[in-house]
Order: sequence, then structure tokens, then C-alpha cells
Amino acid sequence: MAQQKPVLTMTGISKHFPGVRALDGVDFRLFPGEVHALMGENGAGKSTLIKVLTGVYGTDAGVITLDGAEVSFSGPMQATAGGVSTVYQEVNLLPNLSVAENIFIGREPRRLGMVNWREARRRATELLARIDLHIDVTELLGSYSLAVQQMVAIARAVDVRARVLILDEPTSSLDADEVAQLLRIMRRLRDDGIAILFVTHFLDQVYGIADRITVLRNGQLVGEYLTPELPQLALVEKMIGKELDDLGRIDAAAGRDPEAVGAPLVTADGLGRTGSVAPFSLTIRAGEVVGLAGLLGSGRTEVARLFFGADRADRGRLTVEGEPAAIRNPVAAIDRNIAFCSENRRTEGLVGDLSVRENIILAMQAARGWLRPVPRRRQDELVQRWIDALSIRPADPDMPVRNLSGGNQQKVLLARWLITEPRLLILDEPTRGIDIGAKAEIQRLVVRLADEGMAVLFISAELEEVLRLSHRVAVMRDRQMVAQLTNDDSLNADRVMRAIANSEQEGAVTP
Amino acid sequence: AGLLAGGLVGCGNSDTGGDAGDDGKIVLGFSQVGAESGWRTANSISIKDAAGEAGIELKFDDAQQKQENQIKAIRNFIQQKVDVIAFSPVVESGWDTVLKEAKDADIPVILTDRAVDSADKSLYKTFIGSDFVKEGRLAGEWLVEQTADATGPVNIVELQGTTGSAPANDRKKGFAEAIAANPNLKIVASQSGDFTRAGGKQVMEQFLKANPKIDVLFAHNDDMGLGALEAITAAGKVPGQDIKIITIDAVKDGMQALADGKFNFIAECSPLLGPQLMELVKKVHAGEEVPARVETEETTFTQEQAKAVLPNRKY
Amino acid sequence: MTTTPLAAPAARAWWRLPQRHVPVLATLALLLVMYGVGVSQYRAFSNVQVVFNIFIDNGFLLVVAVGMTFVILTGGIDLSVGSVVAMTAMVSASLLRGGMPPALVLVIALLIGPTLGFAMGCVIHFFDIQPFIVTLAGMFFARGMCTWISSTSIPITDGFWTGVAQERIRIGENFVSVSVLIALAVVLVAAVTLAYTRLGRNVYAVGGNPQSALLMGLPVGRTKIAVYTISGLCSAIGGIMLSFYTLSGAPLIAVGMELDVIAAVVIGGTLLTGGSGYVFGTVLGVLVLGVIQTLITFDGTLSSWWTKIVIGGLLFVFILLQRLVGIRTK
Amino acid sequence: MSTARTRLTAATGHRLFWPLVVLLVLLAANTVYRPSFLSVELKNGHLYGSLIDIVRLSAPLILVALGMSLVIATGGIDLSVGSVVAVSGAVACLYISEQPDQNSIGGVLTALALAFGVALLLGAWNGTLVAVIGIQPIIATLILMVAGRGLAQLITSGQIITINSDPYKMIGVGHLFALPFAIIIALAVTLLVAVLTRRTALGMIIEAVGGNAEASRLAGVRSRRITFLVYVVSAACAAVAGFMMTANVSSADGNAAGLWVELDAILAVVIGGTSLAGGRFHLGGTIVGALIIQTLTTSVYAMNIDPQTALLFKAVVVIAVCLVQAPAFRARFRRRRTPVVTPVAPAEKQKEQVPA
Ligand SMILES: Nc1ncnc2c1ncn2[C@@H]1O[C@H](COP(=O)(O)OP(=O)(O)OP(=O)(O)O)[C@@H](O)[C@H]1O
Ligand SMILES: Nc1ncnc2c1ncn2[C@@H]1O[C@H](COP(=O)(O)OP(=O)(O)OP(=O)(O)O)[C@@H](O)[C@H]1O
Ligand SMILES: [Mg+2]
Ligand SMILES: [Mg+2]
Repeated sequence: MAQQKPVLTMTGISKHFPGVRALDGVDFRLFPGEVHALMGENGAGKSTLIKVLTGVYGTDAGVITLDGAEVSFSGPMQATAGGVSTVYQEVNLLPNLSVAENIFIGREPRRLGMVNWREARRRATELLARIDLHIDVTELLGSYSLAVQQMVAIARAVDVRARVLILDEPTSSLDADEVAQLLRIMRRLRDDGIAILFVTHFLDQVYGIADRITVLRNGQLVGEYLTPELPQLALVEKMIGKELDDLGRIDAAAGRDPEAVGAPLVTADGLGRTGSVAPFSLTIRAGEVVGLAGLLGSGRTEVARLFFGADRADRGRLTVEGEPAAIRNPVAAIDRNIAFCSENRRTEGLVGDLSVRENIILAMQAARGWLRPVPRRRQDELVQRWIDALSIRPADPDMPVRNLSGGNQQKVLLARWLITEPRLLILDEPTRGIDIGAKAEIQRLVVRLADEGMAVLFISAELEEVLRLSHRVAVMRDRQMVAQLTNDDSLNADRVMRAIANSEQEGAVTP
Repeated sequence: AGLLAGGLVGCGNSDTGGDAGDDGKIVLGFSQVGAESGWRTANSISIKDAAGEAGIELKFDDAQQKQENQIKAIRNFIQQKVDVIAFSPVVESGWDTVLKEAKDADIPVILTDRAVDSADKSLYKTFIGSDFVKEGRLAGEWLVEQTADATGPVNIVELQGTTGSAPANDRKKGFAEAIAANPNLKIVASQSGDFTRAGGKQVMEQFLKANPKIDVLFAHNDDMGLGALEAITAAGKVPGQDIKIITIDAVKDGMQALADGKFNFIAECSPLLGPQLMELVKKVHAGEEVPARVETEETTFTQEQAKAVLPNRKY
Repeated sequence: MTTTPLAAPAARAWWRLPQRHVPVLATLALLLVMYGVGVSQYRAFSNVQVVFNIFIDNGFLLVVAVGMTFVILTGGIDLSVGSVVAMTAMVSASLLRGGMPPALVLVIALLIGPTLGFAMGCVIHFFDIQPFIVTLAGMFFARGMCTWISSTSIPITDGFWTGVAQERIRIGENFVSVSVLIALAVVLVAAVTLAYTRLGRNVYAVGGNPQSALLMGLPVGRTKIAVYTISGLCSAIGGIMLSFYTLSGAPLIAVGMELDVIAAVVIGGTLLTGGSGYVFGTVLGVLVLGVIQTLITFDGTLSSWWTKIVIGGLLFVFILLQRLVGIRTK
Repeated sequence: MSTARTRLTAATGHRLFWPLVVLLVLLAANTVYRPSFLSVELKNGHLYGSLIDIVRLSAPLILVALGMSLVIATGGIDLSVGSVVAVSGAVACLYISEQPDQNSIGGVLTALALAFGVALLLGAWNGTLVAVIGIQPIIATLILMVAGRGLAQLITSGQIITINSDPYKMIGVGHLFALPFAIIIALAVTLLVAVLTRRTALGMIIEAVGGNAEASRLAGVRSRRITFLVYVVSAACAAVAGFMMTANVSSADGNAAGLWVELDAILAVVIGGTSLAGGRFHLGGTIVGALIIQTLTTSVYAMNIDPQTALLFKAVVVIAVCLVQAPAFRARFRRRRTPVVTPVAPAEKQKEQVPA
């Protein structure tokens, strides 16, 4: 990189919310033609820094310059006009509009002052095809899975051709394929001289693409480093602010001790739903972690929803502990000690208005019925325990959950289900947007819970994570369950990928 | 298309909407204001009963206090080719267009209860109803008479009807005109009680607190007067004596209060104009001459008169 | 690693209806059924003029409902429309009585509504106050202005006004009024605006999720202010149409109209929470109310209270069927 | 800084602070106009005065608004409360008027039970339409709003039913411990609703359903049941309000009873700080809202504001109420007054930076 002037600088940025100092005198700079990773634990202030930059929040103090001139955007509209294009952390698109509209709204192709929909559709299809997404762009965005929505959001931001591109955890719900796809696009844009600010919790992605890294901790700047000069270990230490012990290291063998697996707990027999998932059979045993692998939109979430009764199966049977169970709604599932941690925490998980405490207690309270409130003392106790266990920050149980950072929200959702002490825990992307420290914590937790006899259905876009934790891996493809592979030493990512790619060759379906 | 559809459904059972006169009956389309008061309901019932007795087929429409609805109803009457249209206008103005349509369709129109302010008097045949201004004036004149020898000021509070409604406007006007004759008479407070008992009571409560000396209450209808009665009693005053009460309408409860000595005077506004209306409808249909204005038979009541007539009041 | 492209979508058959149009079409079908019932019950119902009358009598309602559609699409609500309609008619009538030339009166009358709408939109946006309360205050204000101008109704005798009011546009043996043409023009302009302009799309975006729309860099504030201004404008047009219709301004006219209007919009399939709906649906909603009203007048045997009960009942049956059809097709 | 000041900021930050200020300003304006406005005297062992009137007259509105708060908290709305008021009042009065002895307590209690039962049915009807059939609340309750008023008039045959029953009258104008009985009923119902929602988990669950219905469903909340329940509660509250309103004038007027009360109730809820979008609800705020509305009406009469301009006056006050309440509005003024917070000196910490 030549001696260049930064396209963007932020100096002495401070921002506080009631009770929280989210940013405290943070400096940040971004050069043209670089990918700059912004790193930090959950709640470190990454998203806040981005929102301050694009004018979503005002600052308490600090100066922002763009191309040397001081700027103060009044909102994303101005920021976009000023050449800063952003994908915010939670997918912030419009589910009630079509995919094409979501991509082009605000800058629709026009003819004679009228929006030219034909052109918009054509260009949208083309744009998505370039990132290997072949979907009907006239369908409502809301009808697609979260991952597809995220891809659409990226397509929208990338198409703007701004000077500065900001991506706040764009990869958290993407498969390896899509991630690779995205990194390729980022490289291309970087080579075109665009400055990219990239937030992620995946270290391999950072080391795969970032030229420079800035680390935040507790709203304060730790430092700015060139990637090659900062070893992974050092980076993690800087993020968490203490010496690294054996963080992130899970004893793979302990994760899937076949001895611990007990009797069949839940069995799906030809379970299916028209237009959603083809009938499948799957048995989950007590103490067993079953992973679901598959590409984006392959139907993993749908399988989970059928187990939980979130969608009603229209064929097949479910048996719980040998007894037929008609699970037609979540209440019935919860009655049978099944818990489901959904992937889209914002729309299907949390109630933003309610406090952390109320969100954590919600499922337990719902199961007891409203007439028997959980005693306040017990609530405080439980909530405090899980706030500590998952290190939810800020550790204020009365904070409205919408004010928490993305990763911390995810932990709250997890805590909600853990306090119900389920026997089958369905986790759909539980580590989405969670920092590496917490992620390791959650993985350890899954292992421990399984050891204690809990059955877990584990869905994650990270194949590696699935492989590490699961006793068995069920493979989904085109909304069909095409294989069930026992996770012995011979199983690796490659074999799973092959199973996904063509099901015919994999015959290893375990009953 | 009309023919075809008519032929197709010719066997439809309740074919009441058919062209009039099939069985020689006169068809009267009547659009009522609504059912906003007991008075109005009595009015509707009177019209329905009278139509039945007179052998007139009545198409009754309730406009729910909306002029738009009345205009719609009249249009539909025209479509149904009724013989005569009658209606009680919600407001005075704004009827020319639709009345012209009726005239073009050769359907005579009779106004009931309230007049319209059309410049073109040929748009309707006649008007039958009461004169709100006159009612207010009668009430005022009685008061002037009663207080002829009063030396000091006489404080009056007024309970108006719904702000902007014709009876409220006219009764207020008539009353004000009449009491101008005696400079001692002074309206010290005037508020809208929305023609309801609850409204009358609530307003009167505040009047009583704000005005230490109230001699007379004039309420635009009996209901507000009846509500005010309770407020007066609750304040420890004797209605009819400490505070004289004058109202308009003469509904049964009002007459009872008058007979009991709680009210002092009521100007009648009779809702029972059904029989008179049916007479007019027949005449108009037969093409006979009718007077341009027919006033309903109305009177006023004092406490003694009320006692005498109360036992055989229908309404 | 191999990239397996996701299955390409099956080519859509040309006749397959887009999912989101199904509710509107179901509503249309039900409306036709209801009309059919009327025709089979009452002979005169089949006159074409009956249909035209529904348009003539509900023209102003339609225009106001179109404005309301914009507001509801953004997830807001405008309670002031009925009063603004009345105020516009009142102001026109009183200005005309004062001898002002009709052209000038038209301009002034057309300005009042949007101005009030703009003001309300600004309060809603800049001070972040719930639309319900702001427009309720607007409703009190406009109605207060009506009674303040005059507590009695003011007739309009102006030549232009009476001319327009009584103008009959013949279509065969039947006729429509000028108002019908105005209403249709407004519907057309609104439909095009919603479907083909940025403003229109922003309206849907704000209704879908204002937070997201903001983060996507859309002019949320401007859109919000715009819809209340549009609603004000539509109310003003509706007010003028009403003054053509009744040739007067009356202080108590159009009381409770906001409810009819909101009902029409919602029956037309627009979600009260915003983000989904069509102007065409609103047209259907207005027609549903109009047909119910007409059915009841044609019957002519109902007492006042049965009228209300039957209106409620018909509304219920209609909504229920609409809902069931909606579920079936899902 | 002194603790007095922090206590002040704590007070002004309280949700109820600004609505209460508005209420006090209104009362003060009345007192300036007529100094005896605030005086409360004991007449025949009953408290008597404008203040008492205000509270007594707002009692029915408070009841209706309490039910409405819960409905609104679930993200719904109930337009039919006015009609339920009319129906319940009509049923009760009709039954009493047909009793040989209108003063019999048993008869009155039966009438109340009957009317209450009818109201619960109406509430269940609303609840079914919204929760089971899934009709948008505004339309679902609009049906009953229109038809219910017809029903009330059908029951009364369009007439005003006048009754002469002292026990029934007690509900509206009676006194207990020198206080109007209506106030005591309102207090009791308020307490009941507060206990029901805040001492059990009902309140939280309602807020969860209103805040995010899908998330609540997936958390195992029987959201339909809750939605159904709030409409029933709303109708029950409206029924009691109906008893109060009809007892106040000892007559049932199918047409006028409870007319437009739905608007007032919604307004009270909104003034009280509950969002129409659903979620958090504030019963205390609702009550203050109802008091403000009634004070406003009473002020018009007490200050003898010309009925022609009364609505303008109301418009001004309503706008003022919501403006002072809006944080965004106050922030605009505060920003001008208080200086910008001086940035805290960056923490003494070693920062590393690499050259560009
Ligand atoms: N609107 C808000 N109100 C109050 N506090 C907030 C608000 N937004 C963020 N915070 C707080 O600011 C801090 C920083 O949050 P931020 O979202 O920037 O974290 P992050 O680094 O993006 O974390 P993550 O990796 O979990 O996304 C958190 O403690 C959060 O609770
Ligand atoms: N390529 C596609 N074509 C059509 N629909 C798709 C496609 N990809 C995803 N979807 C939509 O996404 C949903 C299915 O995805 P589901 O959430 O079950 O998948 P998943 O395997 O969990 O993937 P994800 O990682 O995205 O969560 C369906 O509702 C479907 O409409
Ligand atoms: Mg973040
Ligand atoms: Mg998924």
C-alpha cells in the first residue's frame, strides 16, 4: 500500500447511551483500496461506531472526515449520498417488498419519471446471478430465508458503487460457499479502489481478506494493526483483554462420546410438510447431538420448525419417548420439553420492548401459565446466573433487550431456553453473531448438556462447528434429507460436502 | 341488462323493490334522520303506523344522522320509482341537486319536520312539521310573562342541543328573541348538553357551581332538562321552585316531571305527524293542491295542563 | 469447494396469480356476489344507474379513502379527514357567500387541507408523536373551525358550483356526475403514484419497517410528512366534491366519516399496520360499503336499529368470507 | 451536584410527570377563572365540588380506558366499547324496569349479572373474530360498534328507558364513606386490573404478545388465548362503565350512552404513554389520561367557553399535552439551554497505531 491519504477518519468518537458508554474516544481510519476489519467482543461498540459514522446516532464528541473534509451525516440517506454504503448488522430490509424492490428502492431505474420495473427486475436477477443466487426477484423478500435476505442486502450495498463500503457481520448466517462468494466480491471491489470496513467474528475470514485490523474493547480503542503483523492469538488476546488460555479449543472427542448416547428421545417418522420439506425420518437420542448440514435454503430451518410445531406437519408422525405425540404448536412441543432457539432473533426470537429479564423468563413463564408467576426472587437468581454464565453485557437485567448488541441478544435468546431445562434443544444458528469467546462457551455448553443427557439438534452454517459437536450429521439438500452420517473419525467436511453435492453416492443412512 | 337480469330472477321471492303500483298501493319512500332520540323514534313509529293504517307501502330508510346517506336514499328511491318521497332533512341546505333529480323523475317530494332552504320552491310540494324558532319563542314568551313584575335581574342558564344542529340553532334564536322584551332577563351561561340526559346533568353541575344564583333553566329538550333535574337536586336545590325549568318537546318523562311540579313549562314539539303526512301523501299522489306549509298541531303545557293530559298521553 | 447453485425457480405459468393479488381478487369476487344478491332480490337493483349512483354518492368518500390509503400504508392513521372535508366545504361555502370568485375559492379550499396535513405530518415526524393523537387534535381543530365559521349551514348559490353540481354526463341512458370523473382521476393518479414513483415505493417501505427504511437510506421523514399532506389534499378535494354534492357547507357534515374511510381502506385489504395494500382494494372497500348501503335502502323495511344490525351483519359476513377465501388460497 | 437536583431530574424523567403537569395546569387555569373551583365541601355527609365531579365523571372513562389499555397493549384496538356500554346499560335498565319492585336488591343484582353476561358474550365475539378468525382488530370491532348500537336500540325499542331504582342509582350517584360510589368502583376495578396484570404474569405476557406476536408464539405463549382474553376484559370494563353511565341519569339511552367513548378511551391510553403499536402499557398513565380528558370537558363548562369554539380549545390542549410529553419536543428546547457535554478525556491507555 502506498502512502495514501485515508478516505475516512474518525477521531475521538464518544457515544453514550443511558447507562452505557458505548464508545469512548475511539479513533479509526480507512484507506482507499483496503479491507479493514473492525474486531471486538460482543458489545465492544463496533456496530455503534458504524452507526455513528453513518449518522444513525449523533455523537457526543469526535470528528469525522471524509476525503479530508469534516462531515456529519444526518442519517443513512445522506451517508449513502456521500458515498458510504452500509449493510447493517441485523438484516434491515423490507420483507413486505419484492427482492427486486429491496435491491433498488431509493435508486430505482426510471424512465420518464416512472419507475421502470421491467428494468429493475432484469438488473436484480442479473446482480443476484453474479453472486450465484437464482431466485424469483418478484417474490416478497419475507418469503425467503434469513440467509437469502442477507445476500440480497449485500447485493444492494455492493451495487451502489460507493467509495466506502461497510459490512457489519455480513457473513454470520452464510454458508461457506456464500462466504467465499462474498470475499471474492470484496476483493474485486477493493481492487477497484473502494475502501471496505468489515466486521466479523470469524478469524479465518479476517485473515483471509483484511489488510488492516482495528480492535475495540469495551467501547475503547485498543489499537490498529496490519494483519500480517498481528498473529491470531495476539488478536484474540487484544479483543478479550486477557491472556488466552485454551479458549476456543473443544476437546473434539469429548464432544461426541458415543457412550453417552442413550435411548431414542424423539423420532420423526415420515414427517413432512407440502411445499416445505419432503418427508424424512430422524431419531434423536438422549445425550446425542445431531447436526443438520446443508446449503443455504436447503430446509434445515424447516426441519427444526416441524420438530417444534412452529409449522404444522401435514404428514408423518412424531414420537416422543416411544409415545406418539401430536405436536401441532409450540405449546405442545414445550409441554414435551422441547425447546427451539430460532435463527432470526429479531423477528422470531426476542421481544425488543421487554427487558433482558423478561425475555429470559418468557418461555418458562409461558409454560407455567400466567396465573403462576415465577417469583421475583427466583427470576433474579436465574437471570443473574445466565447473565454471568453467558457473560451478557451490559449485565443489567432491566435493560430493554433491543438496546443490546447483536451478539448479546443472541445470548439472551439462548438463556431463555436453557432455563426451561429442555430434553431436546433445537438450536438454529445459535452462534450467529457471537464473538469467539462466547462461541467457545456455547459450544462447551452444548457438549456439557449432551453429556448430562440432553438431546440437541444443532444447525449451523459453519460445517466445521457442526462436525465438531455432532454425533451424527443429517444432510439436507433441496428440502430433502438425503443422508445421515455417523460422525466417526472418517467423517470430514469433504465427505459431507460430497453428500450435499450428490446424494446418490452416499448410502450411509443410519436409521 | 336490466331486462335480462329482471327476467332471470323473476322468480325471486321477496321482490319488494319492484316498480310501484303493481297492486295499486301508493309507495312512499321515507328517509328518516336517524334514531338519535326518543322523540325521533316516536316520529318513526308514528309514520310507520300511519302508513300501515292508510294502506300506503312504506320504504323506510334510516340515514343515521348523515346528509350523505339521505341523498343516497333519495337517489335509490328514484331508482325504485316510488310514488312519493318524504324526508326529514338532516340539515337545511344542500338538497337542490337531488331534489331536481326527483323532479325530473316526476316524483313529488314532501318535507317533514325540518325545512330546506332551497330557493326553488318548486322542488318540493309541501312541508309538514314544527317550527323550532316558534318553540323557542313560546318558551321565551312564557318566561317574559311570568317575570313581568320581577324587579331585579333574572339569571337564566341555557342548555343547548348539539352544536350546529338545526333545532339547537333555532330554539336558541327564538328564545333569545322573545326574552329580549324584558331587559331583566339575562342568559348568564349557555352550553351544549348534546340533547342527552347525561350531557344536561354534567353541564348543569358546573353551572350550579359557577353561578351562585340561577333563577331559570331553559333546556332545548326534555332530556337535558331531566338530566339537569338530578344535578339541581344533588346540589340541594328544589327544581321548579328555586330554579324554574322550561323545556321543549313534551315527551312522557318530561310531562311527568312537569306534572310533578319539577318542571314549570314545556313547549310541545310533537313527533306524531304520521297521520297528517299520510293525508298529504295521498293528496299529492292524486295531484290535488296542498298548502305549501302544514304545521303540526302543537301546544304548550303548564303544570296544571300536564296533570290533566298526562294520563292519556301516548308518548 | 464446489458451488452448487440453488435451484433456479420454475418458470411461472403466465396464468398463475401472484400470491399478493389473491386477497384483492377475492374481495372483488365477493363484491360481485353481493351485487348479484341485490339484483336477484330487488328488480330495480339491476339498473345500471344503480351502480353509477354508488359512484356518484360515494365519490368523495372514495377520494378521501385514497388519501387514507397512503397514510395507512405507512402504518399511520389520519382521524382528521372527516373534519377536514367538512371544514373545506364550510370554508368554500362561506367564501362564496362573501362573493369571492369561484376560482380563487377553489385554490384556497384546496390549500387548507394539505397545509393542515403538512403541519400534522411535521409534528408526527419531528416530535415523534403518535399519529392517532396528532390527527385527533387535527380533527378537533378542523371541526372546531367549522362551528366557529358558522353554527348553521351555509347554502352555495354560486353559478359555477351549481353548474358543476348539476352537470350530468350522459352515458347511454344513464349518467354520472362530474365528481365521479374527479374520483376516478384521483384513483388513477394515486395508483400510478404508488406503483411507479419513488414516493409510492417509499410509502410501502416506511410501512414495512420504518427503522429498516431509515437504514436503507430512504427519506422516511419526508415520506411521512408527504402522506399526511396527500391525505389532507385528498380530504380537501373530497370536501369540494362534498360541497358540489350538497351545494352547501354544514358544520356537522361528515361526522364520523373517518371511520367509514378507515373501514373502506381496511376492507379493501390494506393492513392497518402498514406496508401492504392497494388503491384498487380501497376502491373495492368503498364499493362494498356503498353496496351494503344500497341494499338496505332498497329493502326499505328495516327500522333504524335493524339497519345498524344488518349493516354490521353484512359487514361481518363479507369480512368472514374474505378471510376464509384468503386462508384457503394460502 | 445536590441531591435535590438529581431528585428533580428523576421526577421530570418519570413517565407520569408531564401528563400530571398538564392536569395541574388545567386545574390551575380553572382556579384562576373561578377561585372556588378547587374547594371541596361536605354537604349532607357527601363530598361536593368540581374536583369530585371530575373524578366521578371520569370513572366510566377510566374503566373503559383500562380495558382499552390491555387491548392496545396486544397491538389491537377495540372500537366497540361504546356499543357495549350502551348494550349493557340497556339490558340492565330494561330488566329493572320490568321488575315489580325496582328497589329490590335481588332484582338489581340479577339485572347486573344478566347485563354483565351479555357484555362478556360481546367481548367473546370480538375476541373470536380477532384471535380465532384473524380479522384485523379495527374492522372486527367496528362490526360490533355498528351492530351493537343497533342492538342497544333494539333492546330499548329506540326509547329512553327510565327507571326508578335506588340500588341501581347507587352505582352512579351514590356515596360510600362520603365518596361517590362511582369513584370507589373505579378504584376497585383499577386495583383489580393492576393486580391481575402486575401481580401475575399476565401483564408481561400481554406485552410480549403485543411486542412481537410471532416470537411470543414460538416461546410457547398461547397468544390467541391472551388476545381473546383482553377483548373479554375490555367488554367487561365497558359493561361496568355502562352501569355507571346509565345509573348516573337513571335511564338507558341506547343511542347516546357511551357515544364516542371509544375515541376518548383510546386518547386516554395514548396520552398515558402506551403506544398504539402494542407492547408496554401503563395503567397509571391511562388513568391520568382519562382525568385530563374529563377535566378538559369540565373546564369548557366551568369556564363557560362558547360551545362553538370549545372544540378549538380541546384541539389546542390535546396538542399541548402530546407536545410536552414528547421527548423529541423537549429535547429540542433542552439542547438550546444546556451546554454540550464536555468530552471525557480519553482514558489513559496505551494505544497502538501502525503507519498508513
Ligand atoms: N440504542 C441503544 N441504547 C442503549 N444502549 C445501546 C444502544 N445500542 C447499543 N447499545 C449498547 O452499546 C454497546 C455497544 O453495542 P454495539 O452494538 O456497538 O456492539 P457490537 O460491538 O456491535 O457487538 P456485537 O458483536 O454483539 O454486534 C452495548 O453495550 C449495547 O448494549
Ligand atoms: N434458492 C431458493 N429458492 C427459493 N426459495 C429459497 C431459496 N433459498 C431459500 N429459500 C427460501 O428459504 C426458506 C428455506 O430455507 P430454510 O430456512 O429452511 O433453509 P435453511 O437450510 O435453514 O437455510 P438458512 O441457512 O438460509 O437458514 C424457504 O422458505 C424458501 O422460500
Ligand atoms: Mg454489532
Ligand atoms: Mg436456517
